[in-house]
Amino acid sequence: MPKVEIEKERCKGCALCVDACPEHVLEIGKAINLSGYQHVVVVNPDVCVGCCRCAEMCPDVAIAVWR
Amino acid sequence: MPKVEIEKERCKGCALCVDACPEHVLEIGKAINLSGYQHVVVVNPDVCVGCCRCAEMCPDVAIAVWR
Amino acid sequence: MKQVFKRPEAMTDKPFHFCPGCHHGIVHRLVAEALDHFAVREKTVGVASVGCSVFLYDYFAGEVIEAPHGRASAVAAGTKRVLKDHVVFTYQGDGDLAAIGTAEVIHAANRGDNITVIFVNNGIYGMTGGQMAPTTLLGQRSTTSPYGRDCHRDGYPIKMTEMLAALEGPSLVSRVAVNTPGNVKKARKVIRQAFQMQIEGKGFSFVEVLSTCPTNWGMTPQAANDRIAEEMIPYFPLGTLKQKDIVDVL
Amino acid sequence: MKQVFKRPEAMTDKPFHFCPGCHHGIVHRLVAEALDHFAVREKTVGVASVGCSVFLYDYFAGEVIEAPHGRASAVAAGTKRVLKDHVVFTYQGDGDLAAIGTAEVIHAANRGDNITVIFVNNGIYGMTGGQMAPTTLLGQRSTTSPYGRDCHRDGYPIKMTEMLAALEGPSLVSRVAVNTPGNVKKARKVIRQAFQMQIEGKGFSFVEVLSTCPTNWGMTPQAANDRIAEEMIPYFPLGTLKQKDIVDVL
Amino acid sequence: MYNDVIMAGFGGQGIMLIGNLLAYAAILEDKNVTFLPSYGVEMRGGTANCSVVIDEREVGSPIVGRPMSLIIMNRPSLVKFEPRMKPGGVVILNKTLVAPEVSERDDIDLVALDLNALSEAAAGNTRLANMVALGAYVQKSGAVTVASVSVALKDALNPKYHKMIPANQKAIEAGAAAVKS
Amino acid sequence: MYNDVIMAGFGGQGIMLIGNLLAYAAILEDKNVTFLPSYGVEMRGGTANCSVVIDEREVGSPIVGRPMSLIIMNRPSLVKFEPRMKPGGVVILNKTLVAPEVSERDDIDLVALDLNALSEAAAGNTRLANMVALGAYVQKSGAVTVASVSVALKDALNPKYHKMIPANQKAIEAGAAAVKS
Amino acid sequence: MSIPKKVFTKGNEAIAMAAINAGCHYYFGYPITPQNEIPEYMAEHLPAVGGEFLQAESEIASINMLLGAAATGVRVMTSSSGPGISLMQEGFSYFAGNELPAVVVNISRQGPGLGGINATQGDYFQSVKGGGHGDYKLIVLAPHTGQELYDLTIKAFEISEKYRMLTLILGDAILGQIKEPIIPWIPEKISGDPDRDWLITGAKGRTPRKITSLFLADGEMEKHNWHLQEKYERLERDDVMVEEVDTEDAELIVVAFGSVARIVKSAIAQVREAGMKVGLVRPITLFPFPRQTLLDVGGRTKKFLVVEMNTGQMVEDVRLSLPGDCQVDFYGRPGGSVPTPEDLYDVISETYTAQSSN
Amino acid sequence: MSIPKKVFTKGNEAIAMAAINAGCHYYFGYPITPQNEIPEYMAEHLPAVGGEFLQAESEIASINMLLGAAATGVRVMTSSSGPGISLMQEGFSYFAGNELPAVVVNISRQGPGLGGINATQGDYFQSVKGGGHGDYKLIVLAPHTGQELYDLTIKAFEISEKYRMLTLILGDAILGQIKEPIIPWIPEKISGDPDRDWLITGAKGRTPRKITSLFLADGEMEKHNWHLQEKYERLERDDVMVEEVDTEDAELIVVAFGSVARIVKSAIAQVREAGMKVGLVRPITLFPFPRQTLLDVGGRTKKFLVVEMNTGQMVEDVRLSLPGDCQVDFYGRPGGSVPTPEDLYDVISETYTAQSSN
Ligand SMILES: Cc1ncc(C[n+]2csc(CCOP(=O)(O)OP(=O)(O)O)c2C)c(N)n1
Ligand SMILES: Cc1ncc(C[n+]2csc(CCOP(=O)(O)OP(=O)(O)O)c2C)c(N)n1
Ligand code: SF4
Ligand code: SF4
Ligand code: SF4
Ligand code: SF4
Ligand code: SF4
Ligand code: SF4
Ligand SMILES: [Mg+2]
Ligand SMILES: [Mg+2]
Repeated sequence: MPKVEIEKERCKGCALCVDACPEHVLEIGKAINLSGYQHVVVVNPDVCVGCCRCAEMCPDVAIAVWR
Repeated sequence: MPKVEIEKERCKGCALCVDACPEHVLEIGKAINLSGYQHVVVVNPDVCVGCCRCAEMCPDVAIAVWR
Repeated sequence: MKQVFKRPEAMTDKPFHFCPGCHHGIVHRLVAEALDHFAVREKTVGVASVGCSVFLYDYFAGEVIEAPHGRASAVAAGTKRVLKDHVVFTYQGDGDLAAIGTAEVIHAANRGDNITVIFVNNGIYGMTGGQMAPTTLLGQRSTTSPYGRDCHRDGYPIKMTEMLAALEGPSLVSRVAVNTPGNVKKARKVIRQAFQMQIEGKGFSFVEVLSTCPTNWGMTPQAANDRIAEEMIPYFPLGTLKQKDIVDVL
Repeated sequence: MKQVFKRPEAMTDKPFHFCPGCHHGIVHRLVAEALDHFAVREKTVGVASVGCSVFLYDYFAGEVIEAPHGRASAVAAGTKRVLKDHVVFTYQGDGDLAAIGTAEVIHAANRGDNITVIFVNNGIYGMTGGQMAPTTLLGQRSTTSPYGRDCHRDGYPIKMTEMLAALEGPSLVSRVAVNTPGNVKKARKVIRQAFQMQIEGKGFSFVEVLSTCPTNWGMTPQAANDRIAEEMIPYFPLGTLKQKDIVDVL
Repeated sequence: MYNDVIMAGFGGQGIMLIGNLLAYAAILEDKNVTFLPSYGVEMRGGTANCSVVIDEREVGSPIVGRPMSLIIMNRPSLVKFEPRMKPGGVVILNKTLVAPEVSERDDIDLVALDLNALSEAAAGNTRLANMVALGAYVQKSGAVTVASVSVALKDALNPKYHKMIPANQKAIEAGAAAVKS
Repeated sequence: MYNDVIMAGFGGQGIMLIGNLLAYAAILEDKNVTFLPSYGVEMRGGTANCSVVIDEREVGSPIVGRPMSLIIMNRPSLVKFEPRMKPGGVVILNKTLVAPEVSERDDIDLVALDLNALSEAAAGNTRLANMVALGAYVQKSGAVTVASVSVALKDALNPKYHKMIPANQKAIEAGAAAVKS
Repeated sequence: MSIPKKVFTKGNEAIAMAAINAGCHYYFGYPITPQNEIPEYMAEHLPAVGGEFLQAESEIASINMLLGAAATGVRVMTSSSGPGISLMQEGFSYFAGNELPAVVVNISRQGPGLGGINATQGDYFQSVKGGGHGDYKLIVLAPHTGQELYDLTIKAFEISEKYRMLTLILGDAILGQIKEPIIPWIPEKISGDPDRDWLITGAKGRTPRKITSLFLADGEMEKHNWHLQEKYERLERDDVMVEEVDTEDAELIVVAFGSVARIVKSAIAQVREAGMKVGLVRPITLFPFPRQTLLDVGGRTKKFLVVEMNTGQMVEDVRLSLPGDCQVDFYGRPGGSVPTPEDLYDVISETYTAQSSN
Repeated sequence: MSIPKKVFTKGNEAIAMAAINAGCHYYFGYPITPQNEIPEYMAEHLPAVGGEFLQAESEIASINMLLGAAATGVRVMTSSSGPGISLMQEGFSYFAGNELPAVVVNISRQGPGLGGINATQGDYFQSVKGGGHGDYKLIVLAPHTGQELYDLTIKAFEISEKYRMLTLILGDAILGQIKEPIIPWIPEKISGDPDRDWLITGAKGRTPRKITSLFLADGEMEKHNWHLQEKYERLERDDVMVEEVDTEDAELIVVAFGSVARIVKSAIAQVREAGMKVGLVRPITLFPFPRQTLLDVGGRTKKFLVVEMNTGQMVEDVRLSLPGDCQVDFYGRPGGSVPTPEDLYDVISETYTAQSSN
């Protein structure tokens, strides 16, 4: 099953990945990382198709994808 | 009758006017001006048609033409 | 299960200092991927310009020379004339390349210096806090065009790609964007082609990347990203304007 | 009998210091004629560049500012922003404009600064004794390309006119020559148009004039003149590449 | 009377705003004042701090080497500035983000306040924590009066935020109240 | 022995060439020598001059303030340099172009030669007037021998003109002969 | 235009405001931290007075646009910092040769190279000795407070016109970024004399003029250079500005300029409280340098301490000015750190109490 | 390569020849009189040694190409004159900050502005005090004969590498244009050490390196600046070059550098013949300046005359070096005229016989 992984300390909560994901796998969460950013969280892991669109758009290279 | 006049002290003897004249009115003479240049002379004044080609080409604005 | 997307090896572990949503991060990654692709990190020299990307040496896992503002193309030319078998690239912003560095990039291009220039056009001076760049769009407000860029006073946004394409020297002149996953993929391909041109000794290659500066555009990262398609691409059309023959192995 | 050709009034009496057969003299005259035509000598400011034409102020019967080498377009832009109703022109060589002054002329053009730039391209650094210019032809020998200009090392002769025509700003971008009486007449017309553009407030106008340097080409004036048609024009084609609407009263 | 204070925190915590506000209050009281923002590199991110010096006489150094007071909004700022303090100085500490135990000095007057809670209570949200801190500092130090700070809001705030002046005033007063002995 | 000379004329009269030639002759004689061309502006035209200093010891100043000798090929050069001459100095003057009456000094040794005629006679054309002048100078001053100058021609002339060495030698000798007393 | 009584403003803005109030309606410049508030203020406010702000493509273009505008006689300004000022050196030299007036602001930054943007005084030599080619000088003003930034900007335009010389205002990040209340004012004369006999305005009905620095006739170049020197001497005679504080009874004189002089003032106040007789000489014009003041002061006080935020630049001019029997110590901090009043208290009091090495 | 015993050559060509013989195989430059023979020689001769001559589009491009090449560790050079050197000032400052070695030749010309191309020494301050921004120094060498041009060019590459500093050779039209017989030679080491730990060569099998002048961490910039200062002090200790002529018994010491020092030598020979005890101190390194020599000489001789082809630049360093009880006179001629030996004879003998003003 395809899988997406967020390095939350790299995430700056820009949400470009959220917009890019066609399957609505990701969302900006409430929690704050050490740098003070509300980072992204995987809310629908099951529907991830491993298409890498999120990762392509992540300016902070915070996303890894398996397929 | 068309007429061409050379300011001989301005002339540097480049001969661009000689080449430009369709009627072979001009030639570089033997005489030397104060700056040491062999200046141009009007050798066939009668055939001048006043076309100004010589003057157009003179880099030193040494030629005046009447028509 | 196989990892289909990971951090390129030509990048260090250091987190970027860029603002949230800034496209500089994507462009950095694409450059690193291209170097991985050709496995040339260890024989590559990057030339950092002065702008938000000045810390290139912190992120690129190869050697880097810092150039004075605008002079990266000249510095790279100097390096490449010595290290002829190395890969030498510059990474320059639009203030750096299209304003103060105009002469240096044009002459490197015209000489066909065998280097690759990555030109990040975000239409603003990011690092210094949002002044008008030569590529700022008409009507766009910036701290030095507080009433909007006025073509009568400031002229039109300059099209470096089009200008460079008018020269004989360059092997590749192209404009890309990284505002959608699809565009990122196209940009990846063009950036690779640019490095391939250099590796094959075909001379100067140039890629303009339309890019966001959410901070100085005064927009959310998402709105800034959208503005690329809505305002930037219509004025700065994407595409390759010039390309010498290349075996397309990409 | 009427005098059909005489020294223009916008020129002083002083004899030129140029070498025999040098086209600079013709171009100086054409500029003066254009100023006479519009009767603007008394409200014109010339900006002299550094090159064989540095003594513009000795020959032009109007006011002149000397610019540092390459910076005439920037100096003129500064003058024109103040003297908006005056006519401001620069007169620059190919070393001056196409090498060190590249950025300044491109940005003056891109801003559409309402000035006129006369660009005398003789493919050589005349004043300094015959070094290679960015416009030196391939294979041409000069003191700094003693084995001939080599496109691999030195790049191709740069086409400023074509590059500037790619910009939005300019009102007129044209290349002329003064190697034949016919071409001189065409050049006269284009130079007039260029000043007319400025007088009508249409923005930056630019005329490249292909020109000889018999001394540093190591040729007789006549051979140098012939080389324009034989070698220069084939690489630098004549013609107007860009022109905004203008009432043709010339 | 001479007073100086360094204020420090993350970018976004409103440090520069309260520094400015304090300066405007001093001007209202016809005092001399300098406000000096710390200036990072030409780059993004990082922490922010500023120094304010208030004096009845001409202000000499705008640089504060050994501050009399601190307003500390995050942990790195405490670590950086506490060691430099003059003995006996006042620190208004943002307890919401920094545990008072981080402090290593016992010769200073550490006033740890839950700024977010106080802001929430006074103005209905946590965004005025900076104003609470300023209110507390002003009350403690007497550098200017709380009233002057309130009045100065109209000078320091961008007119488009003037409608929020009352909320700001409440936050300032809440801060002052929290340290009234 | 110390010798200095300034040579001056129009561009094109071959001034620099005879200056160089004299220097090469001095080197052949194992003397120290400096050759300093005058350097006009970065521009065309004008006159040319050079200074040559020859010494058995190290050459100090290459700048000659009060020349011992002059080779003068045109009128402006005489006007410019004659006043500076040391009393008793030698001037080789190109009488073809400059009337000796132009000279205003009576405390110098003015050697006026019809250089064109001498050149014509020696070499069949007037283009070696410069060599005639040099021959005369060398003979007069003894700065180097005429023979050294002849030998040095191969060093000073571009190889493509080496076939003209004999003609040059004749011109040099003609100059020397013209001043032999 | 109505002028507010007192404004709380950044140093950079004080400069820009003063320039506009002095009638400077043309500004050409290129962004660089820490002086961006100057062009930004100009961009915002020049249109309202019918002036023109133009962002140039580089500092080189800026200084040359300045040159083109200055030749017409209008008041004109640019501003930059370290690297940008270095790029203007050729232009500065042309301004000197061409004898054109204009004002340049250097809100300097650390060097060498890209450096950082914190306060420093590493550009003293560049400003005062001449970073461009040839034997020339700029007028260099060194304000130390917001009000002085304002006042000296106005002065800069006036003195620049008086001598037809480029006038440089030398500040740093402290001065550029500090906010202080200042009292703005408008000078009586807010433009240069339109009858000056060198202005380039188009030669209508008069002999055309030229602006050039090329002098080819025999002796002309030397003559021109002596003429420039004569101006520099006149400046030294007529237009030196210097502040003296408590020098009368001082046993130690501190010499400092610009932002660090403020810090020195605080430190001196403290050492005075501690009973030490210390005074301050603060050059306000760095060129012309207050040589006479130092010579006079050095007649009675024999011990000097020069404090700079560099490794020793102005100290040379101090040593060159003082009588030979004075002792001149130096305390410097190079680019990258600003001394605090406490640091300086220590240095000053140590120097004060140390046995004179004379 | 076989080397001729003695060649009669122009000063500019001597420099170019020496550079190639010192292993400098890369040259980037832009034409300017009176130094064009340097690039022209390079263009002609570098291809034969497998090197590369590249004509840059400007002096700014030249100095930055130099920077890119210098970072790889090869020997590299550029040359220019007045206006071009001014344009390189930002680059010079980066070289200092980045600690890169390279050689720059300034065959200087009159200033300020476009000026003329005759000999002058108006660029002393620019060279020695630092025309760029920040607290930095170049190594500055001042040859005075053709042979010395050759020898010091070789020295320039060596010392530049030793200190990782830009080394400037300061000459003028006299030195560049003079032709003299010189004896060429080839140094033992004709390239820098390939193992230097900062070279940018691609990071194969090792940690990548960076060349930067940006130091942001607290205190790093100051540390870097102190490190640079330490190099400058080391230079002053270890690598000063100076020529002393007849100083032992001298009652007047003339101090002069470069071309004018040659003219001074002739004048001194004449005044010695007239029985006046006059000596010469000729700084060969202008930075580091021969302070100790002057201090020593100033211990016995109390009267000094500084001669420069400018209005007084090096004289400041002479005054700063000498003991306080020395009298230092100055004779200067600004851009535009060269003194003759006779002029200097007069000045020196007048100074010699004048009542000491001390
Ligand atoms: C000579 C010089 N001039 C100006 C600057 C200030 N400066 C630093 S970065 C920059 C422009 C940054 O804009 P850009 O190149 O577009 O890069 P971005 O930050 O937008 O990526 C400027 C003007 C400088 N460092 N050096
Ligand atoms: C900054 C600077 N660099 C170099 C020079 C030297 N220089 C004077 S004129 C010139 C080039 C002349 O060539 P061009 O512009 O083509 O004019 P031309 O003489 O051929 O008409 C150069 C390089 C200078 N004066 N200033
Ligand atoms: S890999 Fe594709 S589907 Fe999965 S989270 Fe990313 S964008 Fe969404
Ligand atoms: S794109 Fe990257 S940085 Fe932005 S929210 Fe997603 S994971 Fe975070
Ligand atoms: S006017 Fe025409 S015909 Fe007469 S001389 Fe000139 S070119 Fe010849
Ligand atoms: S073109 Fe002019 S300068 Fe040339 S020969 Fe004819 S008249 Fe003389
Ligand atoms: S300022 Fe703009 S360009 Fe710079 S990092 Fe932030 S968003 Fe990116
Ligand atoms: S050198 Fe060339 S360009 Fe200059 S005047 Fe002579 S011929 Fe004309
Ligand atoms: Mg940008
Ligand atoms: Mg040319």
